[in-house]
Amino acid sequence: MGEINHECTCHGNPLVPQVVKVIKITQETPDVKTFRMQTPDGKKPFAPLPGQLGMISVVGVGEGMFSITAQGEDWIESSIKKVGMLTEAFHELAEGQEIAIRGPYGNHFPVEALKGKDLIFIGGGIGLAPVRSLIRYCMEHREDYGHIDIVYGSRSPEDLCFKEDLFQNWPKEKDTRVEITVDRGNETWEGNVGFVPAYVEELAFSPENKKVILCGPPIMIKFTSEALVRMGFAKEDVITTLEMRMKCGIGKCGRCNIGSKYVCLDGPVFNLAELDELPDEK
Amino acid sequence: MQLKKTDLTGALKILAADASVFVPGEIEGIKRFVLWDGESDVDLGGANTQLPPKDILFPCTEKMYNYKMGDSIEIKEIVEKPRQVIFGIRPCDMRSIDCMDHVFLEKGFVDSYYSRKRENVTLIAMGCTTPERTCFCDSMGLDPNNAPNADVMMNDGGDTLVLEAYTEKGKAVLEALNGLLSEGGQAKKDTACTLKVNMTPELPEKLAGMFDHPIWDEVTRACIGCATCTYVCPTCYCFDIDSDNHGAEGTKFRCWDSCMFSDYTRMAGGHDPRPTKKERVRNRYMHKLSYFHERYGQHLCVGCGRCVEKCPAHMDITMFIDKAAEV
Amino acid sequence: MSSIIEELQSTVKKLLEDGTVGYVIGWGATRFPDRTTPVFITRPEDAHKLVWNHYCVNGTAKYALDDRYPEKKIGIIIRGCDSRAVNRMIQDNQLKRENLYLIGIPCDGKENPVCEGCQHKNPLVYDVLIGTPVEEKINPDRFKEVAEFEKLSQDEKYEYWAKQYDKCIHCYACRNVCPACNCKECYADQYRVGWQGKQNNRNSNQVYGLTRAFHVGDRCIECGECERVCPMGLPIMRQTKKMLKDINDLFGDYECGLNDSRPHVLGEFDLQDRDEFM
Amino acid sequence: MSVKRDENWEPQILAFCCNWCTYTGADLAGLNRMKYPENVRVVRVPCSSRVNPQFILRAFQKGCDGVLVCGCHPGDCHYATGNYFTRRRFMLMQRLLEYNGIDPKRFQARWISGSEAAKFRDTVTRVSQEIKELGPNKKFQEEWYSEGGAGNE
Amino acid sequence: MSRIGVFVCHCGTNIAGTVDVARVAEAMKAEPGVVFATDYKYMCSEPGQQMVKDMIKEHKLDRIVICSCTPRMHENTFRKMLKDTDVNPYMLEIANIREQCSWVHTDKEKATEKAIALARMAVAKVGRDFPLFTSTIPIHKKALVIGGGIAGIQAALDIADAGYQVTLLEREPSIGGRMVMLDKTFPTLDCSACISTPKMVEVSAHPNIELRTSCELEDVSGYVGNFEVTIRQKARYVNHDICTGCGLCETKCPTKVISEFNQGMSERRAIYKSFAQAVPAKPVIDPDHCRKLQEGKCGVCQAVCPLKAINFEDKDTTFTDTYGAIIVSTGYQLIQWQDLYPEYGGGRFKDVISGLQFERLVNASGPTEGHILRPSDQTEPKDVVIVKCVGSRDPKKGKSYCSRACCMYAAKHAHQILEKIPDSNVYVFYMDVRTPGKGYEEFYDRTRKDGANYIRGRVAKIYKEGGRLICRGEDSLLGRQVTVEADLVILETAMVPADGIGEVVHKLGIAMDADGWVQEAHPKLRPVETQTAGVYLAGTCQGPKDIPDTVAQASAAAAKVCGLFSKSEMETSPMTSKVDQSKCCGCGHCEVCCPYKAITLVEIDDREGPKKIRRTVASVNSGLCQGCGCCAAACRTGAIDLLGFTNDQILREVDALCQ
Repeated sequence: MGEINHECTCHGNPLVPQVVKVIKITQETPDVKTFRMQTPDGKKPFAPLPGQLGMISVVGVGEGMFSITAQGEDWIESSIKKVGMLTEAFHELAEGQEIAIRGPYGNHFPVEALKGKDLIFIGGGIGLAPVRSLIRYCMEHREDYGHIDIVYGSRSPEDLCFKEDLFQNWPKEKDTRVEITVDRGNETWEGNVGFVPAYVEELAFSPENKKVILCGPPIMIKFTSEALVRMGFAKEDVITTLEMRMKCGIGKCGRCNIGSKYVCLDGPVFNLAELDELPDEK
Repeated sequence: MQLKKTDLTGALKILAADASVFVPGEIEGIKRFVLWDGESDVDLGGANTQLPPKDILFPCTEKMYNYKMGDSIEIKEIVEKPRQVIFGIRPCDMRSIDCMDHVFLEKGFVDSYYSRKRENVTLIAMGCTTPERTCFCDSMGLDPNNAPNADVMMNDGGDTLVLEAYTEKGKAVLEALNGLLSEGGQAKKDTACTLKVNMTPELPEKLAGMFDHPIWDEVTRACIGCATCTYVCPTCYCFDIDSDNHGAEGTKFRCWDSCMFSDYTRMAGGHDPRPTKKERVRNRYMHKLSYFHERYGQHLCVGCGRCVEKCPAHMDITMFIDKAAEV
Repeated sequence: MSSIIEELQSTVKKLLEDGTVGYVIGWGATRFPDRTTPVFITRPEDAHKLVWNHYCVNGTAKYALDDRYPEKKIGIIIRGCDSRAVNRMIQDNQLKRENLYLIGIPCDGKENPVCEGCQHKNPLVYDVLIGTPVEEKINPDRFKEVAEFEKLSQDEKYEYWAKQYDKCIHCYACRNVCPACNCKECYADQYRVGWQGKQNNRNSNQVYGLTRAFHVGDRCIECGECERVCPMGLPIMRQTKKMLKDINDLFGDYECGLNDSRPHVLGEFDLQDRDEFM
Repeated sequence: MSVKRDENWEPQILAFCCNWCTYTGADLAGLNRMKYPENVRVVRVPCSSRVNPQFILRAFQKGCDGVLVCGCHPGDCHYATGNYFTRRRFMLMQRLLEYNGIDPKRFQARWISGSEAAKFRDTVTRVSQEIKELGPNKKFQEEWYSEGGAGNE
Repeated sequence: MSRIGVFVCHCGTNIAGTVDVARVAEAMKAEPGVVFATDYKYMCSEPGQQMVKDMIKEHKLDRIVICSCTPRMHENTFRKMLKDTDVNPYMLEIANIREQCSWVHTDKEKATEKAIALARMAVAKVGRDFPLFTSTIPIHKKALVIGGGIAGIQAALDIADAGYQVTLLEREPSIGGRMVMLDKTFPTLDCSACISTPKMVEVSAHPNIELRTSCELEDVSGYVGNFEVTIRQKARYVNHDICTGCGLCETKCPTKVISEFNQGMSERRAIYKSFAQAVPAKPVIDPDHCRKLQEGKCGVCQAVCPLKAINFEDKDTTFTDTYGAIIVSTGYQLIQWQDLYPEYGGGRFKDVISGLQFERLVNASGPTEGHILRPSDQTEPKDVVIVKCVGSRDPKKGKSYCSRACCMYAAKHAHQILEKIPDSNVYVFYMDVRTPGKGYEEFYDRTRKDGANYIRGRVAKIYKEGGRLICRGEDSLLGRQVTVEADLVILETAMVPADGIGEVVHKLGIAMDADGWVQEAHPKLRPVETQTAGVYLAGTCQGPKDIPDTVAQASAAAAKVCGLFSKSEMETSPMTSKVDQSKCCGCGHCEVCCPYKAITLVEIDDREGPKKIRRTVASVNSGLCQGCGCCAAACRTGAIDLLGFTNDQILREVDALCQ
């Protein structure tokens, strides 16, 4: 995938984080919040490429690897779903509080190789977070890429992340289509109801000159990639990101290996063909 | 150059003047590298140390940084650059340092904690004269008589130790010891392991294709899931990062971890890519014999035999190698 | 001895042939004649791989916990201590007797110092017995070592243990091999709850050692596996034996893993217990 | 931690008190304006049987010089039988600690009822005195504490 | 990180006089998670509470620490206060800096330091609080009374009169218990049957009472307000729906059986009513003695029954019902003295009888129609020895306790003998005479004046000589041996819990004391409650007592039940134990130490890798759990934890203390 960018932004020691301030917290869904971070002196902590990761810590509680979902001139953002003790601590943060971050880690989406292609982004649940960084990148470099389809699904309308992007920002972009589905609707939901893999097949994309960026829960990735292969997509053209337990983030601590690859260093972005090469231990 | 064995204490005193010197010794019945206290015996012969010297460069618990919580967070990196000498380290353990160097100093990031210690350590290696029945380093491609990455290579020359400097650091050591050294010296360098293992050059690649082979069902079952093999292994380098809070202050530290532990790869949501000991033992053997080779071009097993000796279930990686070579 | 091996092998072969068991846990040979390793015999034709000699030291029973929900019965070759381990795990609701086929084999003591004080050389429970029972003897010195140690001063005791725990490498072999350590997730692995940090130092090793002693002490079957497997040679049994000694002193004769269903001593009480806290 | 070594050294004593008897007794001591040393700090628990022996270890680990577990008298437990379990657990724990070098005076258990304010005062006063005589506890203490805190340059 | 607010109370000068409250508040500001800290004169006052509410809004606080008086004083006040805010009432901790700090210390510096430490502990604990919610459980307004003696009858009537449904359970064919066997009651000498049988009839006629005789408790599950009770109806072989109780069958039955009601001193038939006034007044067949049921022959009763009510095919049946409360009134029985006292003949002498046998003997409806005739030869005894404390106050052979009623009924027996046999001599061997009760001492005095000879001492031996019973004992007042020749000896034997109480106790999950009596929740303050909420005690199942005490306790228990039933639902404390089933290994160590039977082992569906499995784990019935936490300390793995006092919280308190 993309070139590995091992520029260390943390005063020489890649394992020591820098302090950042939470400047904005957005409640995306009942259990997902987006945290906008900035250094205490108002700068961007580092400039990640789409798909790269940051090891973010609530100091004193613990640290976790999260995808950087967006960045601006002087900030970066990460979206965190409440699943355990650490993420609960994140959700208790208030704007203005300080946390720490180190990174960026991992490879990134192959922004160069995608140039000139039509792109299909498929996300499920919080899985839209890593893809969002690439969507934003493509929107910023809109001329470099062809038609964009964004297919996104969640359990229910309330669980849709990044509602502003989904319903306002992205649909307005040139040559962009946003397709949303939910597993279960509610009284006010007028959109599609159904699981993502089925919806993707329903949308009947032709594989020609297309690249798919797929991210979501493992089960959704499994069935969607099978659907895509049935639809004629080459495995090389379906790109996804992996999740493993990570501690160091720099390919040393040994935890996130799949075969000889370290997900934190050689991943998290792989295409399906590359994944097929790896031992089945994901 | 040669050093009379009777001058050994004198030599160590010179080395200890500005560095912590670790020598093979015994604490509470366990032979291991101990901080030389200025007089105690140095046990260069006999069996190798029961514990490898890896904790000198990669401590089993290593503080990384201190922090203060509160309205504004303070983070203070802990920087230690201790001058250390490891004296009498054998070729197998020297090779393990080579492996560690690959891991911590290559492929993108440099691990600052390791590199600071590594830069400031002097490695005075000792050719092995007394392999144990569980030693098989020569089957793993090592020469028990020589450690190419040593700063100084020592070999037994009867009443003397025959020294040869391999690096600038090593030359400096010999210079410092100059007064005790004399020219010449002939060492016997014909040590060979009695345990011969069928470690064929093709095995790493062969194993890569054996991921789903039924052999794993058989060789992994006796494992009790403890970390003995990984903690006595000179090359196992996995670690965990955790914090220790005391009120509004705390320390982030890293400590050895083991891929044999059942919670090693378990994720917050409960998913575990290596849920049973079959996957875990397979990963360890594969890492030692195949994955590492694929990534860094050498085996992660140095044939020291410690895991064979210490495994509570008497599992034996050499039996596995032989078995795998046959299938 | 050789006839016992033949009997053992033929019994196992038959059990596998007639489908009574799915596999049998026993001992097999290694590279070294003075060392055996647990083996899992699944095919009748592999029954000859079983060995029975002075070096069959490993406990076999705990492996049954790797397979708590077997489709067929698990065959386990058990000595006296293994049978107590089976009882222990059944009493702790970890195993079901109906899932086990126990091949008992009287044991004359193995290459393990703990065997010298063994009071139950013959399996206490089995489905089939290989060979003939050996003579049991009461060990009058069951707590002798503990009693001797108790005589030391508090500082001497502390020093002794501190030196021992300085050696501990946190490998958890003692826990993983112990039939009384059968929690789903050990407290020591729950770093997030904060019982214990993951750092390896004297203090956390001491705390682990004491906690383990307290967790298993009242259920210890005295198989000595913890001490055998310790790569650093810690006298781990000396802690649990202390617990057992006090239990015997305070609450009457007590031995675990026997064929009774008495709850463990901390799971019951007696109104007449001695009261030192008045 | 240099404080610990000087003559005005005050021990750190932790008392786990059951809500229904000893905690009430301690409150009564207050109501009666009885005086006892400041170095005793109470952790309220519903029943003495709530006290996990590991809490005791933790207290020593973190630098406590003495630990007290107090509950209702046998037979008076608010929860009928809790303190019978307490009794067994801590008789064994106390011995195990002694076996590992901790003076039994440093870990004690006592039954103190809701009306025994004086007994509460006397007990904590005596324990405090005994521990003062024993001096600071270094055994089982974690490194951080004995080193003297974080951030040492 | 959490957002904690710390409020330090001056309590006028109660706290502020000794503790530098401003310094405590200031120190708390440095604690992790604390975003606001202040001190105030009276936190519990209206303006104090209002300030907390304001600060919660202003600083978006999610957890509150109040440093004030003991939590036993105002924990509920502040919890209530939080109900109107966004903060969960259980996200509150109170640092006790008054009773356990300012009031017990004088040195202001040290007291302040301690207050800071206590506050820090509370901050550490509150940081690990999480929202808890009280739940309400519906109350099923129907009570079950187990045991149809006078206690059960009284309790059932009281509850039924209050308008609630009651099921009265009795294992014998008739209710009435022991009281209906007595002749007269002390000290008024009312006819016992005359005052108890109307109540029995009232029970059977009461629209709110469902009377269930020949029934036993089979199983109990659930908790206060919602006990699921299974009851076993033993086969009676007589269809009580049809039977009118005409009694023809009884007269025709050829099989004679020793009468339990008359204490073995007369006979009944195999189909029988226990006694004349039995309720229900319908017979049952004793299957152990019925020839038809035993040998397949006979069947006379079936033949003679005009209504065809006899059914030899009758089987035990069970039925289940839901009850909101349970009263245990299983009563007592007399100790089996025969095995314990061989020196009294061990039962070999017919004329050594128990007090209860005497009651039947002296009763007009008894075997002798009220004539005191000795059982061996049906002659009137002239010399009668009454031995008290047989089995009571005798820890070596019997029970260590006093059976409480014997002194009085011994006096009553002496009185009755002297009254009915004018020229008789009565000797009462006693240890002490205890007469605490209204009119009791007077009654005892009267008996002595009647001529009863009271001898202080135990009888050491009773033996037979020439048709008479020789009682050898000691007169401890005179310090000499005494020998009394008697025609009849009455042993006033100890009360012991009724047979089968152990099973009932076990099924209900309540406790027994060392003597087997049911354990009350508190001997002084909660004498009719058990430690299981919703289970109450009445009468002698809790310990020996006389009739007035029994009836009083029965009414007290009934009042408790009515109090409970006056609400349609009740709040339960959320501070109960909780099992993390993902960690639980199902070893059951928690189960054995739970005093409330609130923990059961259940099987759950789980996965082990790809395999679907059934796994055993512990499960807490939060309706039964009272929150003692014994289980949490017994759990090695920490899978079971006590909400409000979690392992995590206590560890953090300990950590905070030591900073």
